[in-house]
Amino acid sequence: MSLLTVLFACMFYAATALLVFGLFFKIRSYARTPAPLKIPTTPAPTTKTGVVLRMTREVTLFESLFKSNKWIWLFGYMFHAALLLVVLRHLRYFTEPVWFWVDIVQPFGIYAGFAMVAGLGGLWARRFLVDRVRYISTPSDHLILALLVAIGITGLGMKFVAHTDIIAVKEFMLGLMVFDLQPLPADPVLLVHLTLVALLMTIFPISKLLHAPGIFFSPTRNQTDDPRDRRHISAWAAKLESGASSKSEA
Amino acid sequence: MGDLLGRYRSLRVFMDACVHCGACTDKCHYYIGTADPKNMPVARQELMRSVYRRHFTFAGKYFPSLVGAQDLTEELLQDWYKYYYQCSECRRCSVYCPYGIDTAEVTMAGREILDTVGIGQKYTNEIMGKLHRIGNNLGLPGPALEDTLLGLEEDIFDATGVPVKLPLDAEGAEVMLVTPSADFFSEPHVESLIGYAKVFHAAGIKWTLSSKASEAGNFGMFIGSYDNMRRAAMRIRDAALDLGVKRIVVGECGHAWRVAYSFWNTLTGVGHGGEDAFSKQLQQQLDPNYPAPQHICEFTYDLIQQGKLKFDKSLNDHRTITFHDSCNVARGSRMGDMPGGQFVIPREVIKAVANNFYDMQEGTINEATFCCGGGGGLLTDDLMEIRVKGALPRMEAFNNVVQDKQVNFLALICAICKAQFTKVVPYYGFDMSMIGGVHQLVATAILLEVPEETAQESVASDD
Amino acid sequence: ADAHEESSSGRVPVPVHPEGKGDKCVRDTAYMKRHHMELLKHHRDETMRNGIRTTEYSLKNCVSCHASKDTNSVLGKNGFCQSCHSYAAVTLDCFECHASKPKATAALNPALGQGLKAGDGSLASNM
Amino acid sequence: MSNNVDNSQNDNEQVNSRRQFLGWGAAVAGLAIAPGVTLLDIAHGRPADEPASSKIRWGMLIDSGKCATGCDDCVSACGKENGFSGKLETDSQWIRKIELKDLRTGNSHSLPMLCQHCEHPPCVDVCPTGASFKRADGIVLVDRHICIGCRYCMMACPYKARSFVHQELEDQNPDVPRGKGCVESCTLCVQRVDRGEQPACSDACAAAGHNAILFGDLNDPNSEIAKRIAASATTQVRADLDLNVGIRYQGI
Amino acid sequence: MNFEAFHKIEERAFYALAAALGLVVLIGLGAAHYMETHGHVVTGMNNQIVWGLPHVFAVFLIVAASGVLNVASIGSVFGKPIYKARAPLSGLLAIALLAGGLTVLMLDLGRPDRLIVAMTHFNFKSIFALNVILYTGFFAIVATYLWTMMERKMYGFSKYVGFSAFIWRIALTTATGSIFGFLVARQAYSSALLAPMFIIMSFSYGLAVFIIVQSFMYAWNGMKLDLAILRRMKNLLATFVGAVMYFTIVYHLTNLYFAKQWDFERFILLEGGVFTTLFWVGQMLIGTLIPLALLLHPTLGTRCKTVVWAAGMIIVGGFAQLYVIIIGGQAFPLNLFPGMQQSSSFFDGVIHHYQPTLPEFLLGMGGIGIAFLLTTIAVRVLRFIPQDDFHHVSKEMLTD
Ligand code: HEC
Ligand code: HEC
Ligand code: HEC
Ligand code: HEM
Ligand code: HEM
Ligand code: SF4
Ligand code: SF4
Ligand code: SF4
Ligand code: SF4
Ligand code: SF4
Ligand code: SF4
Repeated sequence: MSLLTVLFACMFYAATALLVFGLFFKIRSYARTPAPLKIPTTPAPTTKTGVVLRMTREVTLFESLFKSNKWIWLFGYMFHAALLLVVLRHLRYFTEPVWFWVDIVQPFGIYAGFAMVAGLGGLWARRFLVDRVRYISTPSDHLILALLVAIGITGLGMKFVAHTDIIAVKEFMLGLMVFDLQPLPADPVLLVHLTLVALLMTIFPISKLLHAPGIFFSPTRNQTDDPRDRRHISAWAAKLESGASSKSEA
Repeated sequence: MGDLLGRYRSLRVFMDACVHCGACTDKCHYYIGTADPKNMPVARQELMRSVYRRHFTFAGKYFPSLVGAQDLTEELLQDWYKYYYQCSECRRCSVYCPYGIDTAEVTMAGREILDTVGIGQKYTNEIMGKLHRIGNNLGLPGPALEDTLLGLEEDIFDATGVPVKLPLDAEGAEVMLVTPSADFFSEPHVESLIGYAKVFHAAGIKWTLSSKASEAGNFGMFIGSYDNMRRAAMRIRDAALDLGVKRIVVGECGHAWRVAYSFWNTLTGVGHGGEDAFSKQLQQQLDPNYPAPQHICEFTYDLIQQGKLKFDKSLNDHRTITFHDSCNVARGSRMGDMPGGQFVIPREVIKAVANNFYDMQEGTINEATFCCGGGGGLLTDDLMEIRVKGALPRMEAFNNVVQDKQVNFLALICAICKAQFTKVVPYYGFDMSMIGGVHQLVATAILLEVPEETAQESVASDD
Repeated sequence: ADAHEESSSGRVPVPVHPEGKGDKCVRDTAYMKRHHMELLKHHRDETMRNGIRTTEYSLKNCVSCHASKDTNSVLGKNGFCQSCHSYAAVTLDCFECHASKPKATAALNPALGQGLKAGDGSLASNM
Repeated sequence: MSNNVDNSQNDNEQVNSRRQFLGWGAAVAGLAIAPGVTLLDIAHGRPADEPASSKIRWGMLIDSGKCATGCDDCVSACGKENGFSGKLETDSQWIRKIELKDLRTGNSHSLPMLCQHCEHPPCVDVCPTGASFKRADGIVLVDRHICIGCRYCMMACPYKARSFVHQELEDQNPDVPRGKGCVESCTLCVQRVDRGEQPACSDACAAAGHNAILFGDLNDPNSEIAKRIAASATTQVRADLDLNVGIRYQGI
Repeated sequence: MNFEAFHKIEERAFYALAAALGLVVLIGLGAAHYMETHGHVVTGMNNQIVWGLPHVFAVFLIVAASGVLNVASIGSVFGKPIYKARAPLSGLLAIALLAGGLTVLMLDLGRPDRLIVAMTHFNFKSIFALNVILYTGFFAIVATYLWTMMERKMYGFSKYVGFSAFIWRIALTTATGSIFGFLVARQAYSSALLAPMFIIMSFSYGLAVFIIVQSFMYAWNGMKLDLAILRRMKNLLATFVGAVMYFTIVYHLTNLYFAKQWDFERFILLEGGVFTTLFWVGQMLIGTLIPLALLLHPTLGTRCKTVVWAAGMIIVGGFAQLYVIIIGGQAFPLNLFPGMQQSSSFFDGVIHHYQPTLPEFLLGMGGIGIAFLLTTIAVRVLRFIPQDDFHHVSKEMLTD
């Protein structure tokens, strides 16, 4: 067992732990924090099904963003859709036998790699070219984009320029999953790719990438518009009433 | 701040979720009007987010410059004060944010924090004081109110020959009307009040105003203080219980309607579907056949639908009308029973009473409406400059229909809009008389049965 | 002959395939693992376009060594090519056209020098 | 027989070292072919690593006068060599036997029709991907690795020489890979020609004693085919199209 | 500009329509999948008739795509305001129809999985490869064109982009026509007339499609099309139909008198069975004469319904015409040995037969489904006027 393998194995265990626990705590805090008032951005659906639909549209189509700005939508959507395909394509490293639908996704995933980098390119370009967006960009915004671009480029590099032994990569990954380390090929591009991925996993729960879980908890999007028909009250607000007389002193 | 984060999920999520995508940047009327980058919604949030980052996130604690985190310095506080009072909490940015991040929520939280550290805004606080002491924002005491109403009854009788009544504190009435106090004496607000009265009269519904709840507006919302908001709303509950009314109708006011529609049930149980004793006490009294509270436009619209009101549309023919969706109605509440009813119902009411109606350009109406520029507690002369600039986008769209369609009347359903526009339109070269309420139009066109003894008097138009 | 199978403790699923004939591949195993497709594609174009008919990197040659003793094919569940390709979910449509079984005639191994003698015209691939 | 191949070697060196590896194998292979070549006196087997040469232009001369009625040996030989039967209506037919009857004289005769290996092949001109191409030695082929199956070449070929594979195939001849979704046509038995043999059809015709198909290098003035073309009147089918075909006919 | 021109489609009807079209598309994809897994044996196509029904659909959609842009061209290039207001819809339809057509074409390939090959390997001599480039360019140009029309600050450029779209489109239809026109081998094709004929066909089909879509949109929104507009459009349509007829006649006459393609002409015009019927009844009667009569009729011709019916018939006639051109052209056997009777196991010397099968038809319908699904969605989604440049917009509006 080479040092490298052990090193990367540790790195992945650590990154996974950070990702999982970080997200867990963040999501728990979102879920536990009460939303005392009804604040859906109207017009909003009046039923739960409606809300699910609205959220689905937001998550799958980026509806609000589309209304807002066609260019950001175009690039943002391109990036996210491609990212999804790429990630699905990557599932082949973690499943044996490979799920049949992951198999079907494979050919599209390759195009998606390019689309992802192109989308990121567009998003990044606007951070330089559009004054308004340049003004609000922080270094971390650039770094996250750089990180994703670098992951994409090293990935594509492995696919098209410097092949790695993906059979061995898969064995390594499967090995990690059952705590049985398998040797990892020592290709520089692969190592960079993996390191950056671990970095991405690490910063996920402490960065703006929290928008992914966050969107599901956004009260302006996930509430039903039915305040007149249903009383909505949070625990801490209900306490104000308990014991209080039905009439105020005013 | 930690306290607020713990109490408001909205704040917690909004602090984390923004990706600086920039979608909201050009959506705020104050940014469009002032071109001050700190008026971009995301920049406004960033004032708070930077502090949040510094204190509550790992990256902010250890790599502040990387994520733009900073300590809450005196200077920053000044900025907070400046920019949290350059947001009218209109939620336009929230419509466009992919995560629905609502800068208004952040603004409220910001103001609440400012309040706790003792940098409150004079205007809002004075008004809240008046409300708590007297019962309305204008500080109009009960007897004065009664006088005003009597005066109005006379005016109506003189003009129409119809004895339309404006009852105050009438116990056992079916409907309690809660309306912004400006309706009692400011122009053109009063005209709408007359409109409500005529509608009640024509429909033959017993109604009343309340001296205790003579104010629909709730400035508690502007500083985002749950307690203040609740205290203000409690007066309505008390009045309703006192007068034993079955229905509560809210007059033309944007943020009042948002509070009433979205929060009253939560805050004080004015509504339906409450399970607890506190809300049941009131809700058993309210008539379940009607939504509680109900907007005056919904109320009038229902009557129109039932054919209970008669109009002569041609009486409004000297007007060419356009309608401004008030931001709080458009994006913070609803009318009717389907999403988007708040856009349809006022327009249907206008179309029922007038012939010439044109909408402003798409993208500036409905949920994309531009704020009047004076909402959110900015309606003070101290902030005149920002109010004028903030009205720019709305005025541009208005100007377009004025040019294209010869529009000469801007119909509103919000006391703040009315007050703001009457002040601001002159800066844009329009006449104050172009501003008015939807129920002012109703008042003009409604046909009342003139009792025989006064039949000889002519029906005059109201402006 | 195969590194990864040795290191496997059995808990990690790995592709299992028959060993090739002879003791060496046309290049060393590690190289083949990563680059066989390049060799094949390059050779494919050379043969197709230019009529270069060296046997070394020809698909026929691969098949002749790598076909399984049981099925006489490189395809199939544990077939040499397919075992890896389905493991890694990489498409392998070559054998829609190319025979997946070595030719039945005479000696199978071109290393023995008879690979060039062919063309008796028999449809011998199915056996 | 040790040859430890270094990863860094380029392909050329590879080929060389490979030959060392094969050692005597390659040499024997060359020898094994030699007799056939001399026997048939057509062409010389080209070394396996040498590309097809543009000095050569392969072609055929088909003597309709010698082509026997009722015989279709060439057709079945082609099917056998290349692995198809032509039973279904949609099956490939790289070569077919056409019976002709002169409408004026009533004379009838027959001839095999196959890809004419045009010098200016319309099929190559129209092919969008460049899958149809003409090899240096004049053989027109479809590179089925990049053929997308659009069938435009079939529309363009004046001789209906091409077939589309309509169905999945099994048990192909290892020497002649073919598969569903691509267009194909007579390859002039390129796999045989490259080995120095002659096409299966002409072989079969000779074997049956008809000798109606003469295969050879049109560019080589000493070849029999060139001599015969020079000596006697030959035709190109649809000469009006000026395609300068590689398959010539006699006695139409 | 008048924003009411961009009309909204009603919510529920939209979802119903989108679902229905989506189903058509899905069925089409299913059919393509079936064709691919089983191979083309399951179609009516064979080694004689190599292009079948899918190509009739695809060529129709592609030709109509180019023609439908005419409306925009007349608006932008020739500056006619009533056409200008329709330019965005026309551009949208152009993109949608082309996408539908290309999808059909692509899914009918023997190896659709090699799409990437088709986009990376070009044989520049091939008119087909040229078409691939022209199609891609068409998408790009029309998309830009739409953008310049929808986004105010770009509006100034729309005339120039419109002009290049116009040029591009002529090139595109010329090239589409040339796909057939350059086939020297076949009697039916090999004619320089085909390129201009395709252009004029595209005008006629495109306008017919446009009129139908437009009238559906109006009906949907409960609006009435202005009679003057209708009259202008139907006159134009009648002109185009007349021109197609003219070209058809000239094409057959040249075949008869100059090219001496007697046998082929006898086949199509007299003895070709289904092709003869399709030519006379489908193309000439339904696709040309009746619509002409309807359109030019002094009273009937001014009714919206009549015009829509006429447009519908022109489309039916168009399909018939393409069927005759594409499949009829292949059905007539190649004549390798003039003056001789030919026979073989490969159907030399006999009329080739073709029996279209369901999957082919479904695939074709799927293409139409794609075209209209895209249109429906886009019409709905793009009702949002771009927000970004409100500032600018309103200023410009003031100066309007
Ligand atoms: C002389 C016989 C021979 C020929 C010819 C041959 N191989 Fe091999 N190949 C072997 C042997 C032996 C091994 C190593 C043992 C094993 O893993 O099966 C091997 C290994 C491989 C491997 C690595 C397998 C693994 O388990 O990692 C690949 C891939 C491969 N060969 C592909 C090819 C290709 C492609 C060709 C044709 C160009 C080819 N081989 C031709 C004998 C041959
Ligand atoms: C549709 C049919 C088809 C498919 C699929 C196909 N080939 Fe081929 N291949 C051919 C034909 C035809 C030849 C030419 C044979 C000849 O000229 O002798 C060929 C030749 C080759 C050759 C050179 C001859 C030899 O035997 O080495 C190689 C290498 C080759 N193909 C590799 C591949 C690979 C790798 C794939 C899969 C990615 C593949 N082919 C898929 C039809 C196909
Ligand atoms: C060691 C496992 C292994 C074996 C055995 C193997 N392959 Fe592969 N093959 C791969 C992997 C992994 C890839 C993909 C490499 C990549 O994309 O980076 C691949 C890719 C290919 C490709 C390119 C496919 C494409 O779509 O790009 C061809 C062709 C190919 N293999 C042919 C073969 C043939 C033929 C055999 C059998 C003789 C074979 N392979 C045996 C692992 C293997
Ligand atoms: C439910 C899942 C997700 C949704 C709905 C979502 C949505 C969005 C939206 C609407 C934007 C703003 C538009 C834009 O700039 O592109 C955005 C930005 C971004 N998203 Fe996501 N996202 C999701 C998951 C992810 C994940 C998993 C990642 C990271 C691996 C990610 C990375 C990013 C990045 C880096 C940006 C900022 C782009 C920039 O800086 O310009 N997103 N996301
Ligand atoms: C532990 C997780 C990961 C592993 C083991 C891994 C491994 C690999 C490997 C081996 C390749 C080369 C594929 C080939 O040669 O065919 C690759 C490609 C790629 N990777 Fe990853 N990767 C991981 C995570 C990610 C993540 C999270 C992203 C995106 C944010 C990503 C983006 C890409 C891209 C864009 C490509 C190129 C396109 C492709 O082949 O799909 N990878 N990755
Ligand atoms: S809520 Fe309104 S005023 Fe405040 S930032 Fe958003 S758009 Fe501007
Ligand atoms: S739109 Fe939302 S996510 Fe984007 S910058 Fe504005 S607040 Fe942040
Ligand atoms: S084998 Fe010879 S004789 Fe027989 S059909 Fe063919 S060409 Fe004619
Ligand atoms: S005969 Fe047909 S297939 Fe053969 S080269 Fe000529 S055009 Fe191409
Ligand atoms: S079918 Fe294949 S060879 Fe023929 S034109 Fe199309 S791509 Fe070229
Ligand atoms: S040369 Fe070969 S492929 Fe061509 S017809 Fe003759 S036997 Fe068939």
